[in-house]
Amino acid sequence: MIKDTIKQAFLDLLPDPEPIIEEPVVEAAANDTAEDGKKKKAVKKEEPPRVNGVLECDHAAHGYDIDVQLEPGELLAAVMILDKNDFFLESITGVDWIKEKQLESVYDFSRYDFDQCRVVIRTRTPRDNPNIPTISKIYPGANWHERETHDFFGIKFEGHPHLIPLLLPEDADFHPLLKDFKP
Amino acid sequence: MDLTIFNAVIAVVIAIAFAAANAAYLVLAERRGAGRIQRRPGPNVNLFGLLQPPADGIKLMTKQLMIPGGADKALFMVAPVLAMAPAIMSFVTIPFSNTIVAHSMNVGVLMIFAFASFGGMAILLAGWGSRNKYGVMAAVRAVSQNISYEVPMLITVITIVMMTGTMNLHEIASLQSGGFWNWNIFPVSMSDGFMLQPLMPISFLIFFICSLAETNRAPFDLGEAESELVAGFHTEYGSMGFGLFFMGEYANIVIGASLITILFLGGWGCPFGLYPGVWWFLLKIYLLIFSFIWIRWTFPRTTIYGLLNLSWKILIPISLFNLLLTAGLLKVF
Amino acid sequence: MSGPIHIRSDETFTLNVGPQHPATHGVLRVKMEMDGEYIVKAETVLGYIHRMHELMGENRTYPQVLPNLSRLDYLGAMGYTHAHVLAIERAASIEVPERAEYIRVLMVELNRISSHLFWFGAFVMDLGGFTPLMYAIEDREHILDLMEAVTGSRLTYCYFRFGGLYNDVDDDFINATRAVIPRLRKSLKKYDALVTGNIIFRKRLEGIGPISAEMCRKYGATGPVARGAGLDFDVRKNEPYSVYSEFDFDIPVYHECDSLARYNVRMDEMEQSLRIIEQALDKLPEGPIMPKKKPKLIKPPKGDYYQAVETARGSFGIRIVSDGTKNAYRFKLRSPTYSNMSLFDEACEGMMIMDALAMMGSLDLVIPEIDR
Amino acid sequence: MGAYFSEIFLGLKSLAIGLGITFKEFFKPVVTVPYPFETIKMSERYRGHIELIEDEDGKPKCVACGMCQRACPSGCISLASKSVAYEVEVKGEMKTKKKKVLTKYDLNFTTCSLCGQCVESCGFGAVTFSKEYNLASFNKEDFHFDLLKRLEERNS
Repeated sequence: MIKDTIKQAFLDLLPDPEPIIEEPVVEAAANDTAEDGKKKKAVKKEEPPRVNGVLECDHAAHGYDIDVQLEPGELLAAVMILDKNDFFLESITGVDWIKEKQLESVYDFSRYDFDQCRVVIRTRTPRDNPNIPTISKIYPGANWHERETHDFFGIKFEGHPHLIPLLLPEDADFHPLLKDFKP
Repeated sequence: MDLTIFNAVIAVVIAIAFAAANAAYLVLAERRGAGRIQRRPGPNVNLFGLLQPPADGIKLMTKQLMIPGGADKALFMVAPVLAMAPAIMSFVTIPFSNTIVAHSMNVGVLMIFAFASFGGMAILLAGWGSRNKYGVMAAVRAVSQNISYEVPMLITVITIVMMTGTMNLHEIASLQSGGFWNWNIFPVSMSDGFMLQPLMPISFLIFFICSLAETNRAPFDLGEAESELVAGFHTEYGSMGFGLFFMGEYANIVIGASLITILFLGGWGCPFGLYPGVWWFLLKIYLLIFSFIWIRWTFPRTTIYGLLNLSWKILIPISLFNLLLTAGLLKVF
Repeated sequence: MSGPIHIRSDETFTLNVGPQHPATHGVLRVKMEMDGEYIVKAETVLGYIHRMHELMGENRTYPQVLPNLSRLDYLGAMGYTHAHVLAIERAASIEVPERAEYIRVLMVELNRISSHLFWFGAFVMDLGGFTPLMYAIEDREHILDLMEAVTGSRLTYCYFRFGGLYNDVDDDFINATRAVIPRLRKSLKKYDALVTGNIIFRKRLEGIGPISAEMCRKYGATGPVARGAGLDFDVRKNEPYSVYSEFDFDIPVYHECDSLARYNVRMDEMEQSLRIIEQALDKLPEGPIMPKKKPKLIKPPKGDYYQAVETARGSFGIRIVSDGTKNAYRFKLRSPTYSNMSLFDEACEGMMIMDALAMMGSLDLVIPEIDR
Repeated sequence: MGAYFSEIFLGLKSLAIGLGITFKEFFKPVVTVPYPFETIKMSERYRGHIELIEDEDGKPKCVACGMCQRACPSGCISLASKSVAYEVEVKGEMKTKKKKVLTKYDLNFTTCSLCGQCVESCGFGAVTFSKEYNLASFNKEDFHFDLLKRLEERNS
């Protein structure tokens, strides 16, 4: 199963042993939310921000199988693992976690295969200076996705060859999907 | 018949009138034909759409003539005239029947081809003069197309000229009178002695394809290729500039159809030798024009290299072979 | 801007294809660096019809976003709405009655055929043949009539609801659909003879516009583009959703990687969609079209949900990041043509403009869907 | 050499097949409708712009609850109401009750996306789709429909 191979590869990649200990707890929580969201929500008050690590998710509940959160510095190594295993890039997007003062960049990877495995890589960067290395050297298709994410969130992809607005007008200096964006 | 100034003026006026009327109503015919092929009626308001061409004409004439900034004004203005005038001049030598011919020339075929090469010139000037990149690309395409299709066309005509021994269109048509078995399209030609030329239908096909290409009709309409080059050489033309190109195109179609009729289909002769006259000629050319329309609305466009390949790799070798065969057969019979 | 144009033989010029150009089917712009008829370098410029659906998705409640999804891709709107309802149903754990699932599949497949028919016509028109477009539109019209009778709309259906459907289908619709199927089969044969066999058409597409499997992977191309490159990938089979696993259908795959392969994939897909429709009509169960208990206000629990579906253009994905309120915290639309189009810049280098535009047609672009 | 000639031959054959198809289509009847002279009937479920439904007295059924206004994704519905006191006989005695009466129901059709959420959200069956589709104007204001006025005009 490709899922196990990938999971192992990620566990090897991430040096911090902590996430492995953390994993079952968070996974259980994720499963519970999927099964019965409302009850769980009443119990849970404030969820702490997620720690970096590998999660195995239920495909039926979330639509993806492996959820990896890592430091921007580890991104390229992680993407290279996926590249070696014949993953294709589905999309890149961002999420603005304004309360935590962080911007998250989300990468979806999937495979042209019946051995279904969708991998989500997340990496967080501070909101006031969002910098993430580009993966467009590995996946040229990331070029547009990164430009789009830069348009909408202002995340700077270091080393991107052509980081100018794609969907927004050429002279746009605003980032509409930031939560503090006022049109 | 002497070509006096008076005669010439009358002939030219009639030719212009004929070309303009043809152009106007062929547009209608084309639109109606295209409509029928596509399961829709086409322009059908007011007398089956018969008022559509005058309305179009008035619209085109009343529009402002725009000259794009930076265009070469002289070339831009002269190109539509150059597209229209030679087409009309060609009518002078075309025999519509035994009697209806403005001026029967001994070098009629040559004259028509001389004028036909102006067509490429007009497109080149239009594309170049309008200072538009699409226009320039279309002009370059159209010129290479015109050159490469004139060659097989002329070789085919030489075959006919060798067989008939004359370049006078009137005589070529007269030689085919009597019945369809005398027509040049059929392998057995009997009017001036027995002559068997088995490749004549292929000659006809080559000539037909070449005249499609020479008149820039689909599937060879690379000069205006609307899905690639917007509108090609007449991208920047509006009002009567565009109108003249349009009329020139349809006049060229009429000339192409007339040439095919005269060279291959017996001119004004009836297929069974009955009542030869201008009506047979018109019937034949309009049937040919219908087939032009039919072809246009059936096929996709070729590519520029596909077009050149077709000419240089298929049409020219075959027509050359045909020429050699004819020469050989002429020696034998 | 005066004086004659000087073009040196080693000089390239910039050709601006679009934003208003007959070949781009919308407001797409490609800046092409041309060497005569050959493209040296191309750069696609997007955003002329960008409407920020993702922000609208965050500002509106989940049901209010439904009509937006139809506006993404006006030709295959059903599939996009399907992705949205599936994503919400996954997030909020809403059960869908079986009849509703079957009708959804029926509608999506009908829409897929109508989208492919229109693409077929527009593609042949790109190549200069106008008549097939009219035939295709006529056939499509029958499908649109069917769908209008059920959904009340011809393009932007907005027919699916969370948990079910807006309207039930009746016997008239089922009979009419059964009547349309043989008609479409006959038309497909006609197109085959009129277009697919045509020598001019084949000469223009065979071996032209190569997009290799590796290139598809690097750019994330999906749908008929990937299947035309020999990749056996269809979300309906690879990641079955709805009731697709209960149908018997094939995924057409061609290994030639050229424009003709992509054309063939779509033509074969129509046939497969007809098969699915036939089966769906046969199997259509009785029952309600909306679940008995459905939350009045849709508030998916906190979390991150992804749903991929196979639309007419490829794998369309919706990511919903919910914070437990009635609006999405993040609403991401992963549109298939966006990825498919992104490889155009690289693929068209060194091609002639007419071949490049033919290849662009074979990508099946719907610009509002790229720009979102 | 054989391939050369067979390609020419097959090519010509394919062209002839194509011509045959279009020739056959030429004689088939037209399928279009000459639109302004002839129109087709809209299907029963056709979603046009919305229209108020009247009750038996010719008054709008609408109780001005504002559900449609809230459901609308584009915010194109605006309605106003006023409270009207009316007397009703309850157990033999007259009582004064208050109810909301619709005074204004505007539809801004320029932003309407014809999604039908308003009709669906209405709990009183007071809104429906009109079958009107011949909507064209040079004037933007023509698309600010006063549905209450339209209802009155329909009744008169």
